Amino acid sequence: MELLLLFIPLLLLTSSLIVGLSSNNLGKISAGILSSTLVFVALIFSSIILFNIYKHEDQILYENFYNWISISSLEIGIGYLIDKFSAVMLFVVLLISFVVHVYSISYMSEEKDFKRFFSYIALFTFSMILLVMSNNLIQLFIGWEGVGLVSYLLIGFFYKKESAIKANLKAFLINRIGDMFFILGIAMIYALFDSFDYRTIFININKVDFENLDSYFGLSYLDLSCLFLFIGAMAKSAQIPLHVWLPDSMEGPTPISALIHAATMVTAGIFMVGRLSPLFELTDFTNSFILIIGSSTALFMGLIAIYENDIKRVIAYSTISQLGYMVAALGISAYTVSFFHLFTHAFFKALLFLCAGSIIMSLHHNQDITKMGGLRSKLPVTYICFLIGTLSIIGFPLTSGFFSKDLILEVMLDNNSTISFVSYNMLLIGALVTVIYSLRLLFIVFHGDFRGGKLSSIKEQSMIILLPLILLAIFSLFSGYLIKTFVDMPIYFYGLKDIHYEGMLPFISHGILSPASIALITGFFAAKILYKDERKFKMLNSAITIKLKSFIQTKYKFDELFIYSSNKTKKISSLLASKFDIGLIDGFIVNGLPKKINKLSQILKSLSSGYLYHYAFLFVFSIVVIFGIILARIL
Amino acid sequence: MISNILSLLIWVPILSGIILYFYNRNEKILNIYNVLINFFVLALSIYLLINFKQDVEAFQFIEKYNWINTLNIQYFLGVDGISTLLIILNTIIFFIVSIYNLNLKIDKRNQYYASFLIANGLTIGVFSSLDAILFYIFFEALLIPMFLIIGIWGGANRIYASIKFFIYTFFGSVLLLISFLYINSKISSFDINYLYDANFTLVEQEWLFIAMAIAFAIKIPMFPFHTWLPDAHVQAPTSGSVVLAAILLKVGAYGFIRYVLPVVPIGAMSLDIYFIILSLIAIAYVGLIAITQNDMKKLIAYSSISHMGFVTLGFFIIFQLFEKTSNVDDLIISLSGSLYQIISHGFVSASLFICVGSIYDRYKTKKISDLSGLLNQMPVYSWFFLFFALANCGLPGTSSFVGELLIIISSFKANFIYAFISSSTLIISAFYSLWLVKRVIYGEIKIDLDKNIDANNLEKLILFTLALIIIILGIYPDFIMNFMNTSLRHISETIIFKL
Amino acid sequence: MITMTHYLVFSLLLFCISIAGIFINRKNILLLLMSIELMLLSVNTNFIVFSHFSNDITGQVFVFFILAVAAAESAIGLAIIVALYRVKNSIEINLINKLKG
Amino acid sequence: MIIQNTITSLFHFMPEIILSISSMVILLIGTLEFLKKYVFQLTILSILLASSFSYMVYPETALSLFNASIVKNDITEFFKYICYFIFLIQVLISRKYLNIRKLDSGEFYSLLIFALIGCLIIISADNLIVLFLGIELSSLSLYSLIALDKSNSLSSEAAIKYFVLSIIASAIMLFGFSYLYGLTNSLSISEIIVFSNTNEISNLYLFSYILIFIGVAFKFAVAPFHMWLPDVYEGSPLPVTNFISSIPKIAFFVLAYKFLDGNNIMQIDNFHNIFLFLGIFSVIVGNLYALAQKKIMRLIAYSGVANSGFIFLALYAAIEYNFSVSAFYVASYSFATVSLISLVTYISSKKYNLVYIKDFKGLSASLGFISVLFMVTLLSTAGIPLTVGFYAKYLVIDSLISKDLILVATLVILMTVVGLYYYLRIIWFMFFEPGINSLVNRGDKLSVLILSFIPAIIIMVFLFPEPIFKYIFNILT
Repeated sequence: MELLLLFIPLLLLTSSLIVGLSSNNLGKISAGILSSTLVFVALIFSSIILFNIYKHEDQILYENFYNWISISSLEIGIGYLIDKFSAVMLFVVLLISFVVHVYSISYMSEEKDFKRFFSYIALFTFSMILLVMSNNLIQLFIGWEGVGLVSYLLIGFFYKKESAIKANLKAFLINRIGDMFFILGIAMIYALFDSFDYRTIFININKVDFENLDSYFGLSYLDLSCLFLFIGAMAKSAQIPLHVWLPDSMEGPTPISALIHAATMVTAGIFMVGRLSPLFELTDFTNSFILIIGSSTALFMGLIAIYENDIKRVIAYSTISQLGYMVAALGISAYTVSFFHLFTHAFFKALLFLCAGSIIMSLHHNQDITKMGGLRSKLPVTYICFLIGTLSIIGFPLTSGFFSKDLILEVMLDNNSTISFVSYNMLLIGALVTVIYSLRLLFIVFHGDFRGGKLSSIKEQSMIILLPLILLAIFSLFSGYLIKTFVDMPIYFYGLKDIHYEGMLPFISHGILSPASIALITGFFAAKILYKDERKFKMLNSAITIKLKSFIQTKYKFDELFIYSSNKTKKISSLLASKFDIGLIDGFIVNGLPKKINKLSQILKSLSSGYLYHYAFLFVFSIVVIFGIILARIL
Repeated sequence: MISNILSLLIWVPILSGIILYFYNRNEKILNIYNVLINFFVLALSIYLLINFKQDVEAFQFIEKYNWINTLNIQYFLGVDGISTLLIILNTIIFFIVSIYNLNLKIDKRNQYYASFLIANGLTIGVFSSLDAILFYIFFEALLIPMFLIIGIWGGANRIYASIKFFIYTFFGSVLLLISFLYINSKISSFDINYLYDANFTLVEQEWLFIAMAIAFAIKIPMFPFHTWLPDAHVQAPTSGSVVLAAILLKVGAYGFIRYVLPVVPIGAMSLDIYFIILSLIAIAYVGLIAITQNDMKKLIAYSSISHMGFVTLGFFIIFQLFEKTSNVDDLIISLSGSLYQIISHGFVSASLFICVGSIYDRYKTKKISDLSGLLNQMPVYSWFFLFFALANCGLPGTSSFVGELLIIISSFKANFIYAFISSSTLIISAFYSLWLVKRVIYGEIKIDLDKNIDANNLEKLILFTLALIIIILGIYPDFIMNFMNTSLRHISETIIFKL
Repeated sequence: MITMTHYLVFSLLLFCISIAGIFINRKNILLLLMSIELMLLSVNTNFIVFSHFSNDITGQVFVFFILAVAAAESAIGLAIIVALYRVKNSIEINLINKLKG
Repeated sequence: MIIQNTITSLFHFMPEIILSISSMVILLIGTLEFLKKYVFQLTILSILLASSFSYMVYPETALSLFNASIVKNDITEFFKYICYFIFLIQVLISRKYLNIRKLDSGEFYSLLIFALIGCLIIISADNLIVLFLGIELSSLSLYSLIALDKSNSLSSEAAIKYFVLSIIASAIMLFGFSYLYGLTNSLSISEIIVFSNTNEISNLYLFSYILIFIGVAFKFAVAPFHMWLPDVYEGSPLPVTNFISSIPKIAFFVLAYKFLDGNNIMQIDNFHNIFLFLGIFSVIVGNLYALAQKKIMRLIAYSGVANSGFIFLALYAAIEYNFSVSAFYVASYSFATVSLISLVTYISSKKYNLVYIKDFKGLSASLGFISVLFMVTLLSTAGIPLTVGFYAKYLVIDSLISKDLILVATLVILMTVVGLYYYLRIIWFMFFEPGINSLVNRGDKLSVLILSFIPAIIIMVFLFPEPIFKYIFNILT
């Protein structure tokens, strides 16, 4: 078992290195197959581990296998902490990764940098696994930064495209903003517990006298540290206002969007909060903060998706919105519920992205949905898969999304507080919005008439593309039935959260009768009328709705905010450089002082005239002065 | 066991350098001779490393002769873990530089090599001398070869830069001399062990601290004494920049840990807040300045200053840490972070300068605005450049992460604000490093040289070695930590004892 | 009664006058030489006074040496003036300021 | 008895006598057409002869000759050897320079040797009359030497300036002598010192000492008595400058030593503070003036002013009669400056007049080795480690600090940082600027060998200073 755990990251690292550094002898296809095989082996290992974890109740694997740093009392290791929570996550990551690997063999086959791509995704999976397995905060951070790095590299995969290299810089920088707070949070935790290990931290959590700790800005110590950690998660999991990088990250190849920007990396923040639940559990302000951020992200980002015309960007905004659901669930300490949504979302969102990839390929890299339409007949398999994904995301009963989203809504309603009630309503409206934008996408892309020229040249992709879709579709349909597993899932040192769940059937019936169904039905008809039948309503052209529409289309000006602040930073930078550094320090002091001295010496030089009688006078004058002083002192 | 190994390390390169200075016939022999000597020194230093006993607190490989009895000056050499590591850093960098220099097309090649060899020996002298005046002599003499390297083989504005470099650092070092002489006038010794045992009053310590700290702060350089560095870097030839960034700045940091903190801790303690503020300014403000530099070397120079801000921050928070936790381990962690940062930055900045130098050799420009899309024309270089840029912004897995992490977590223990400002480097360093990458490496090609100008095998070897070292240091920091641990504990205990 | 002090003050005054002569005179170089002679003579006065009042002959011996040296100095001074006149065609002091700064 | 004493004295005074005779001989054969060309060789011969004789008659104990008017001891002999050595180098280097300018006549060498004899007499004099004669002998010779280049108007201008000012200084010194004589009724320096220890130091004694040391300050060119120095350096022929820059300074240092060693007057604030303030003033003024100079000789002159300031500071620090610091400084400075001027002389003898600093541009391209020598010497003058000049400055600063004058030490050492700039300017002109092609001809090997003597000593003494320190500390404390 332990050995298998060690092998998983090693396999991926090997894959990344072999593919990345190999010479031209290794062909494209064989490189793709090689790395897919390695991921597959890792996947097998992870399923064995998952199986084992579930076979032995309460088994937790916790070990350090490498001592990274040890300076006297400080010990930072690389190790693993595998409980049910991380075992499932491990499995999901590897599964999606494997699927994407296979998918990419075909999708990327035209690319010159095929092997670089595979090296990256293997490296990504490695980092993600490091993050998931970690048993301490530093390893978590290493993985955290690692996935950020690979995301950066992959968004900039097409490095000649100006938009791509802008997007990847933006993504990295915004992630770095999060990382800054994340590391501060880590530092705060370390200062409190003198350790980075989860075990040590969690064991000592009860021994800490929280009352007597310093408070900052009116927040308690723990609140602030968790807030900082959460800000890190906000950047990674694309929460308002640090979400701006995610839509832009769609510049990367589509499989990447599926793997990184939908299924795995962006959920790292959710995972992290879940992992540190014993800490977050104790916070007060931070939890409310999380809740507010999550629910507003869920609602407002969904709204943007309605007006997007780029197929990938629609799905990206939907991802942000769904992440909002997960975060909102974290805010009421329903960690496993959130994790459940993460789990199902990983499948259906990866599915949607891969379908989108398939469509884009078939349409020769056209991503604009206004140039699509009526693809149903030409791409039947893709259509069915996309339909399954859509049903799942809108929470159509009995699909996986139904279970997870309804569970979130229910626990939200069960949580008796004003904030959670407000959030509940926001999430409910969010559900409606989800239905609208998802169905809009479905209708515009697959129904109606094709708007992009001749339809005849379009055909379904090869089996290498389709098989992954089908696999993910199956998971999207059925993964929801594991609801019991997640409700009963204990998190390391946090234990079980008491969730109101009475069994599958009551849950389903209750779910169907809940307000979410109303949202579903309303949304369906609204989408059908607006986007399938394309009816026009006067009401939609009224001043207010147009204003609202244009407001949403500005994406709430968050992008502008970041562009503004980055431009401002540059401006300040050049101002400081020229005025303060070169002007004041260098010009006035460092070079100014010598200049002054030089001037003084020029003045002195001009004073000595060269006349003999001046010399003699100075001579005598100096003697007089000396004697004068001495006489004055003697007398 | 080679006796007098430290003397060999110092004098072999210096004497060979002097010989080389007057030998100017066959270029091939010159090249081979130069590489061989550097390799010999490297091998010798590795021998030193192998024979170094990690768990011994006292100085090792001691050579102690009476040099100038009448002035209490001894020829006193010896190393502890810190200096051993810095010597290794030094010899590796000089060896790499000697290989890199094979590619250069320069005149007065023999003198160029000679200057580097002499600088090599003198730096080892700085790191291994345990007598304050001996240290000072090496410290000061080191200026001469660097002055010549910048002045003779530098860029268009080299004279201004070299003079500024020389006079600025000389200004600092005379203050150092004054302090050493003052100490001597009180305890009649320059021996490091006596210095550690000496006790001064608060006022004395404060003044001594100010004088010595300014000297080393100029060398490191700390804000606001930093303005000589960008000029020197921009004008210096590539190998000169490499040595300047990788070695010379470290001499200042080494001075702090060896001659300032343990000798006048009370003075340092009473004034530490100012130096912490300066370090924080260096980290944030200088990093900010780096963002919009249009000269790649200047950008890296500013980033060096910003990174060295971490080093000094790690040095000066120890007193507040001690006040808060009175745990010697916290001091050691912070100091380890600083020293790790020193070593890591040595390699990272060296690599970056080598990359920039090679770009300059090909495109004859260092201006960012002139370049774009190098990835299309010189992919191998560009990937390495990207890697080093990422290392420069402290990516985990590379060596720079370790130091920054340790310092950030220590600084939080001292004060929230310190940690907050210092961790802003995560954003700022990413901004300047990756924006640089975006503009230079990525995008469409701007100047098409239309021939194969990618790295040749020699350069590939150099870059690969450096990248490998950076990664190894990133994933196996314990190798270095073990070396430093005992020595740092010793120094920390000395400091605490005197407090 | 003329005491030693009177003599000393006299010689001091003589000395001061001669020094003043050097820097007040801005025209003629020969006056310079005369001032110098006067300066040495004031020293001689001093020696003779001391020698006389302390009944010690060595002071007067010194005076002879000073006189001899003064003569040599005048000779060399005149020689330099001649050399100067040759290249400059003038011996005015206020024209001699090529060397300055 | 007296006769025997005189014979012994004459024997021990042989080196000076040899020099006097040979200088007269040189003067004589200089006028003879067929022997004219041997004056140079004869000069060298006489120096070698005198110095080897000086070695032969080296006194085992301190000697007092000619009725205690001349003393010979370790100190005098040490400085005399330095003088011989420096003089030898100066003469060897000057030949070509003089040859080109048609100055290598008999009277030149003769006068130069007379100046040397004067300085040697200053070093060993123990009687005010002898001392005065020594001072005047060297001064008189130098007046004529400076004016020797009759075609050059600067030369006579320098001579007249030096002449007038030097006589004022001599007269002031003599004035001091006269008061001392009146006070102590003695012309013997040792008796004057004994007087200070047996009687309370009166104001007159103080004044006369101040007068004497104003004379010394003039000879050292300590600011504000420095005005003559740059003009003389610039105006006179380089070999003469070379002489003025070093040997008289050594001689006057020994004079100062003799007047101060063991003298209670050193304990008087009003007296020794003069050294301090003149020293500080001189370091500041010298460095500031040097910064603005465009001509190499004026620059060396003003750097000499700054260095003399250091010598005065070292004398100040000698309150406990520890003159080793100042002695070392004087020796080190003399060597360095002789090396500098010799190098300038050597370069100037190649029909290339090195007047302005910008004339140094690209020197390293045509005269690589010479440039290195120049650099070493400049660094020594600036006091950078790896050269003996470092120890010189080090010792001064050290003694100031041990007197708790930390601020003064800091001030003067910061002024050396200012001074570093103009030394570096020469180095950068030599090494960093593009070359001038007119200097392609290689120098003669012998001169280069001779020129490399002093830089070699500068570095060797840096590496192994202990014997020198021991020796100097031994004889001077």
